[in-house]
Amino acid sequence: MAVVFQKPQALLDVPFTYCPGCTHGIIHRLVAETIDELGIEGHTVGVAPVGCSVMNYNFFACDMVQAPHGRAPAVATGLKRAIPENIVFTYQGDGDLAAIGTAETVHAAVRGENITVVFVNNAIYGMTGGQMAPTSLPNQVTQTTPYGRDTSYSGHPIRVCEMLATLEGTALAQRVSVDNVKNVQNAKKAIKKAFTYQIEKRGFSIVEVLSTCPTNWGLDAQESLQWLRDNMIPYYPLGVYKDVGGTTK
Amino acid sequence: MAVVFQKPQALLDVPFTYCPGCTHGIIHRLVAETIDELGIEGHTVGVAPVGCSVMNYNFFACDMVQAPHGRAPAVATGLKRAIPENIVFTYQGDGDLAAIGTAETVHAAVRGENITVVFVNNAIYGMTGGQMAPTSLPNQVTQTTPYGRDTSYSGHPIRVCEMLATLEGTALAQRVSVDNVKNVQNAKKAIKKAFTYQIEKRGFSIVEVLSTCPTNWGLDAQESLQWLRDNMIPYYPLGVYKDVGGTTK
Amino acid sequence: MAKVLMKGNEALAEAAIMAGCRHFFGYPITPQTELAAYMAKKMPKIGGVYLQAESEIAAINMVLGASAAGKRAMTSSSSPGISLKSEGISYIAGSDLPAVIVNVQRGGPGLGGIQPSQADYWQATRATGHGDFHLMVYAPSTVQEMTDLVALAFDNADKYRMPVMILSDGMLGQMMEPVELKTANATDCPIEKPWAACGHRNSRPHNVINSLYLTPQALEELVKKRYEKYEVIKKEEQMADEYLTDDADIILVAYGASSRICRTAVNTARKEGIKAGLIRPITLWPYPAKYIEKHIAHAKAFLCVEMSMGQMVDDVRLCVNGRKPVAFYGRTGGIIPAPDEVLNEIRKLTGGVK
Amino acid sequence: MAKVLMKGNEALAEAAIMAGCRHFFGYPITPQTELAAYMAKKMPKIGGVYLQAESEIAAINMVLGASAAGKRAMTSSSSPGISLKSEGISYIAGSDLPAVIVNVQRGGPGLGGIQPSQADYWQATRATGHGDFHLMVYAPSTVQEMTDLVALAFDNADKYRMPVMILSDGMLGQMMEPVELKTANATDCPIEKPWAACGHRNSRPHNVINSLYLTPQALEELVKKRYEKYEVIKKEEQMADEYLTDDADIILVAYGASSRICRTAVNTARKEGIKAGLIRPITLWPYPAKYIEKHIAHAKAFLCVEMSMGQMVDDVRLCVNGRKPVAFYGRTGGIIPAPDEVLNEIRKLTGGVK
Amino acid sequence: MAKAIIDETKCKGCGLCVAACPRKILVLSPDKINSKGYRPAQVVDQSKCTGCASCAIMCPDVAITVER
Amino acid sequence: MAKAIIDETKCKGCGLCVAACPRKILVLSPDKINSKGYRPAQVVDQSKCTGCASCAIMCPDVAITVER
Amino acid sequence: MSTLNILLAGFGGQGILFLGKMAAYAGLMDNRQITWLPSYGPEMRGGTANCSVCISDDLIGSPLVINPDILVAMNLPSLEKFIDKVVPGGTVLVDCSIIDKKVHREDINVFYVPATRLAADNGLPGLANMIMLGKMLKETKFCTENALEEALLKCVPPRKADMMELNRKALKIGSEL
Amino acid sequence: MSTLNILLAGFGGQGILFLGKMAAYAGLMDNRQITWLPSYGPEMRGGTANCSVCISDDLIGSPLVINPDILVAMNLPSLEKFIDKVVPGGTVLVDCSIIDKKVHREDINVFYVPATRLAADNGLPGLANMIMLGKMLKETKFCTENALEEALLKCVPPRKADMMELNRKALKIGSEL
Ligand SMILES: Cc1ncc(C[n+]2csc(CCOP(=O)(O)OP(=O)(O)O)c2C)c(N)n1
Ligand SMILES: Cc1ncc(C[n+]2csc(CCOP(=O)(O)OP(=O)(O)O)c2C)c(N)n1
Ligand code: SF4
Ligand code: SF4
Ligand code: SF4
Ligand code: SF4
Ligand code: SF4
Ligand code: SF4
Ligand SMILES: [Mg+2]
Ligand SMILES: [Mg+2]
Repeated sequence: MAVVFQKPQALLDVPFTYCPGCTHGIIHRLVAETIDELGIEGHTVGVAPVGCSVMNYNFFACDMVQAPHGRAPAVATGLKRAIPENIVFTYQGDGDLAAIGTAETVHAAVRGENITVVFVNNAIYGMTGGQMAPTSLPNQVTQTTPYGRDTSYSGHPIRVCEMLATLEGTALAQRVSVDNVKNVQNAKKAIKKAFTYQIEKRGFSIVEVLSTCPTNWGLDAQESLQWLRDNMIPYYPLGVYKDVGGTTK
Repeated sequence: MAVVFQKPQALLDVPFTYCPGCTHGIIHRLVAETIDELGIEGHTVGVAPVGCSVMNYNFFACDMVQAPHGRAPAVATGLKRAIPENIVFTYQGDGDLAAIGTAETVHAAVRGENITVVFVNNAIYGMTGGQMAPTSLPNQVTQTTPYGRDTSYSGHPIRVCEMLATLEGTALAQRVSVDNVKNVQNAKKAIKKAFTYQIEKRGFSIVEVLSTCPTNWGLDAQESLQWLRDNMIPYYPLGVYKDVGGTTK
Repeated sequence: MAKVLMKGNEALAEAAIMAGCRHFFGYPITPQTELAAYMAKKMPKIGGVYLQAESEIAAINMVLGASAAGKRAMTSSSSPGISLKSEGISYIAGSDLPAVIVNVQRGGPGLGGIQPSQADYWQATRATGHGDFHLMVYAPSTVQEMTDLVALAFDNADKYRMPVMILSDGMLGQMMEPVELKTANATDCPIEKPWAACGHRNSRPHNVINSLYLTPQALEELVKKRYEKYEVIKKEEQMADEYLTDDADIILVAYGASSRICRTAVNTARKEGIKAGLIRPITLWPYPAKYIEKHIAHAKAFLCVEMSMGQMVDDVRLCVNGRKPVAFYGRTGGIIPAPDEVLNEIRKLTGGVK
Repeated sequence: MAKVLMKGNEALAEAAIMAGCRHFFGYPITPQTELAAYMAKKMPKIGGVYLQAESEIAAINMVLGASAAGKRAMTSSSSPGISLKSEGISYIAGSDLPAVIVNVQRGGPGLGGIQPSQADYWQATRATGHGDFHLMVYAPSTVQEMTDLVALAFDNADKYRMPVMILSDGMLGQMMEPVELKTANATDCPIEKPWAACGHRNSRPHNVINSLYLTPQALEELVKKRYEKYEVIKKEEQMADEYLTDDADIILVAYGASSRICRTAVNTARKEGIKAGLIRPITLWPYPAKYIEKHIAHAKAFLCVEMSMGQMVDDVRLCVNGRKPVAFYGRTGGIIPAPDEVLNEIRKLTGGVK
Repeated sequence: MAKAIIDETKCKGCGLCVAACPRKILVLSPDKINSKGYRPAQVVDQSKCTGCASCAIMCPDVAITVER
Repeated sequence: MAKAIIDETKCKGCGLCVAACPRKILVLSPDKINSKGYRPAQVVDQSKCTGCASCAIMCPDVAITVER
Repeated sequence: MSTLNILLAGFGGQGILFLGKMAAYAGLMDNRQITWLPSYGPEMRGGTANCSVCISDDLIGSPLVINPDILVAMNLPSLEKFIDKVVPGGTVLVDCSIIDKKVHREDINVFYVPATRLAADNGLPGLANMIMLGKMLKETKFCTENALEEALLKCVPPRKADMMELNRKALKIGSEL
Repeated sequence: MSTLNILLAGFGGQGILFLGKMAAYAGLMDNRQITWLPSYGPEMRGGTANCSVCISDDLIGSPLVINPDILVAMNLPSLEKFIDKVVPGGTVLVDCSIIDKKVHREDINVFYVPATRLAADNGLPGLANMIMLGKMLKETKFCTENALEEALLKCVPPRKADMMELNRKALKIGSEL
């Protein structure tokens, strides 16, 4: 009998600190599998955000740098410009990337910075206990939108891939989900493509992964996947928004 | 004989401090004419940026607030939320709005903040003596791109209207120019529309005005207009990128 | 009003609303989140503005805008977020705008930790941004004070046209204590603000809110005028609480969370026959120098206790100016010192006996 | 090498390159623009990185990244830009990363002015961000020192693994003086950095650069270790220049631009028969206390002169600790004091005669 | 024959594997509580396992190894 | 008859009005230098002015008033 | 000092913070000084929750209880973490339906309360905490009975009047053990 | 103190900063201490430019010249702004082809140099500044002649060798006035 599925090498043998059923864990694994398959662990440097995944520097086996909230793309830029032959990725939540880090994200894309961004959109600030994120859905109840997000007051959720697709420096902007086996496999492909584009020096690549936050959504793990399907995917359509190497949605 | 053209009331009788031929002055006048025509000076509050137009608080007759570099949209948000019946506009350069102020700009649009942004794109940091702006053109020589902007190194210029047009909260995103009489008149119409949309509470409106910087471009006033036509307009096509009230390019 | 149990963060929020604050701009950060959440719940019901900004920088600049419009405006954050606000705070000071800024301190530097700390004292009292300016800084030590001082903060911000900080910490923000909420202010703009950029309504010259002065002479003149105001504040606004200081040989100096621990330690020391006392600064700027001055003659030594590596101790030393020894005891990183540790320091200073 | 005339900003840039700096991340601001422009011109020619960031915040975080990768990295700005960098600087300190940060100070607060100032002293020495930490701070007073100190800054940043600031000002940045550029460092990474996050190349465990420690005990331990290092630095790295202090009755204390003015004033005072001298701190942190200590016995008074409303004077007072009077004279807003003004203060302190 | 091996010390009892298994052979332990306080997932009928790895693909805690 | 009136104290001699005038009746003063050190624009033949205001529309310093 | 230091610890979801709030309010109703301090931040995500309550006749210094007079432990990690910190002579209440270990200290009073099972058996799901509180009242008399009833009125919102009865029932079960 | 304080002022574009740089380099070539400080920032956009040069045998304190020993004024606003600051006994050089006002102070030496016109007349456009410098050398002997020549070698890049001759010519015109 052969092992057909096991923990990737690029994940250290350290248990995740995420809540039960939180899909951050799946996404971590996909990144690690990609690193394994591309054989790049030794020259990969990851950048951890501020958010629930802040301590992913304890999980990934490659070298890691923890960045200030929202500034991961700038830190990654420093790392990449310093040693261009390294593979540099950031792993960021929606608060980190799409709120406080908006300028850093947009300008990494503007510069066509040759880095890979794994963007985990769970429509909420997970780590701080469930406040509205710029990606929180219309009418979504959060700690800071106790009566539901009122779009006429707090605005409509931001669609990051669509926005970044307008920039020339963006090589890949794709949105995926991890709500079922097939989508997880697609997500993996997208992440791998993003890393490959970096190896090929094509510029800035971002994969937006729709993810769950059972704890702050107040749902169990399975219900959370359903909520993601029912609410997030309609607002955030999956697909390729920009791909310098292929077809774009 | 009747006066068919004169200084608008909403401009104080204070000489501009701009360089000879700098089109900041034209744009000031257009904003002031709009204020006059809409009769809103008494309840308009303008926000001055950091940039060559920083001292426009000395020029506009309405109440004015000088904002930190890039933060004019946030300051305007505070002003508008405080007194929603006031008309609030920002006047910002390309360094101010599209570099350091990227997050504030994007999120004012995301929120559909009911303010008007007059965005003066002169493809350079004027005030600080001519450094590369995010909008500087490919191969443009500036103080910090002495060998010309190398897009493979510093990225491609950012097209702000195109980017903001992807956001639901944007009511109007239009690019105009002031390089000739007709374009100045079009610019005026766009600015007036942007203010009108605010009065009609339609959300975030931005008018990007292509402008000159004779001093830092190293050209005279007339040559600068030509340079704008020859270089900027091809990269930054004039037009309406989003208009909730009408046709979009 | 009967006392209710409230978390410090929530009590502060409610008190701010009662003080007429109708404009709150925030960005989530532990351990101040309940403050924003409370505002998010309450403001819509009373026609106030709660807006979650895209960042701390945006939040402080929204405060700048709302304050420029003449409204009582507030923001809150914790240590890293305050660093990000520092440019904006310097602008608010340089534009002579009132504003209330809450720092629910946590351990630093960098991302640090989220447990209570007092390591932002220097930042609060000397350099919340660049240039010559000061904030008024209030340091509550109970949930009740979280409410009382916020009202004072708004009043003084308006009175002196300057930013005022409430320097709290994770312990005070998270704990519940009984609290009595004082009576409310009727309006969100209790005093006339003829300088406000609220639209001139064609009835006065335009108002300008600004901090740019390209002529050094003009800038200096303005800064000096501001420092004259600061002198008035130094004279009028010093606040401190004294506990058993009258006959004290050894005087502890501590504010906020650490002052509570010191009070317990002082009590125990007294039981051991050591004449210990406590000065608890309530204003950190202006520093309550006159309270310290009173006791320099009779005190044998001062002991400054902080949840930091030693910051306020500079101010104690500057007051005492070599006339008596000044010792320091601190914990950092989010650790609240235990009364026994402080007691030990007291014993050390007194040779173990009275 | 022959002396050449160079602007302070440009000389500093060239010296940084000679010190092995190949990674510069900046954002334009007056009066430091020439520094970035020089880098923009030179770096591409020598295979170095000049990158104009989208903001000061991005720039400091790019520095964090490049430094994390093991490279000598630098950024420069002026006062408001330094405020924006303060969160990042606190992270760099909290992550034990080397970095060199240049502040070409201008008048504040807020947008302030663009003329020279020394009003960011407190920010530089006590609170460039939140939490318990320090930068090393060097204060050049000539264009030559702009170059010499930047080399030292890089060396000490690497040696102590901490951020180092060059606290300059608009006058030093803009002026030209003859300068001799010292010999160059061969490499951009002169010392081994086994901690760097440069890719483990499958030959060592992964490196982590981080400032988060959720357990307060762990955070405290780390901070305390850092403060032990600071104690070493305080012992080893104090630098100051003395001028006619040996027999001085009145000792001026001034750094950077204002020290030059003081030197002239001291000369004039000596001609009038007043025994004046000057201590010019070169390190502002660690503060050169031992240089002051030496003279407390014989000096009759100290006079601290700053281009601010009085910031370094706190440190002078803390050193002197009441043993002698300490006076202050300052100009702010971008004004460089004239030697005569300082002379007047000297005269006042000495009663006008020797 | 295939095998899904669940590392009970890592499992957080979220049930995503249970839902994902096309053969419906996984359950959360009705009685056991692991050291973290969770009811770990268990294979009730190993023989039915196809080794499709659906369970493992959905497991957020990388607690499952699959052999085939 | 129309009239373009140039406020010489405000004019910075940029020449944009000169280029904009369809009747080509504007020039920069060949001799005069105003207090700011600029050669102000002048109308050389007022009678030809149509009052089209092109000059004023292009003037960045709002130095021109047009009557018609 | 007559300060009573109480430490309540368990998993998230067991109502630990509410238990603390009840104890605190009870102290307040007795007109005493009280403080309540939760553990906070991501550590809660690890699954543990704990909370310090101080009740005193004097102003309370640190609200953080390091050496409790009373420890209520509702899961094993909590018991193991805090048992050695209990002051000699202190009281420990262990939910023995969840924790099957015994306490080996001799200098403290330990009560094993099968609160979770009792709650389940009595149709009071989620009210193990109140059973513990009832027992705590009985064994420590940390407040008056009346105060506890008043605390209940403060802590349970009026619109959840049905909960009130269930809570009372749970408290009673605990106080009669 | 043997410090010579020079202030050079005019419109932007008149080569004021270059003039200062030449003076400074000349001082350096004489092995003296020198400083050069320009006015900077947006004020330059207003059209004025000025620059302080100090030449001394001792370390130089403030490089900012407030009371010049030598003032070179190349436009009216500059002359008006600085004329009262010149030290008694100081020297003022006025470009009288641009400034048609006379100086009314009696305690200083004023030289009216039609530099701009001379430059135009001699086919040396833009070199009025060097004519002023030549005159300054003649009247103040602020440096040796040799130093000025060496300064020229430092300030004019080799690839602009043709400029060198023109500069020399302008200096000569000035120094012979
Ligand atoms: C400057 C700064 N602001 C705020 C915070 C507090 N903070 C920590 S995580 C976080 C947001 C996390 O949300 P997101 O990025 O969506 O990640 P998630 O936890 O949802 O994965 C915030 C605001 C901080 N640490 N630093
Ligand atoms: C925080 C901060 N960073 C930098 C500056 C310096 N600065 C002043 S204006 C400016 C850029 C101006 O360029 P732009 O916005 O394009 O306006 P323009 O002058 O071209 O009209 C900069 C970087 C500053 N004042 N504050
Ligand atoms: S709080 Fe939400 S995002 Fe964070 S670990 Fe828990 S479930 Fe995941
Ligand atoms: S520097 Fe450029 S943008 Fe600024 S006023 Fe002059 S021409 Fe206009
Ligand atoms: S490998 Fe497939 S069949 Fe086997 S347990 Fe997992 S999901 Fe079920
Ligand atoms: S998916 Fe993983 S963590 Fe969740 S129950 Fe199954 S094995 Fe356990
Ligand atoms: S109004 Fe028209 S015709 Fe008359 S001067 Fe102006 S541009 Fe020429
Ligand atoms: S456009 Fe205006 S400023 Fe320019 S030359 Fe004509 S009148 Fe003068
Ligand atoms: Mg999130
Ligand atoms: Mg610009």
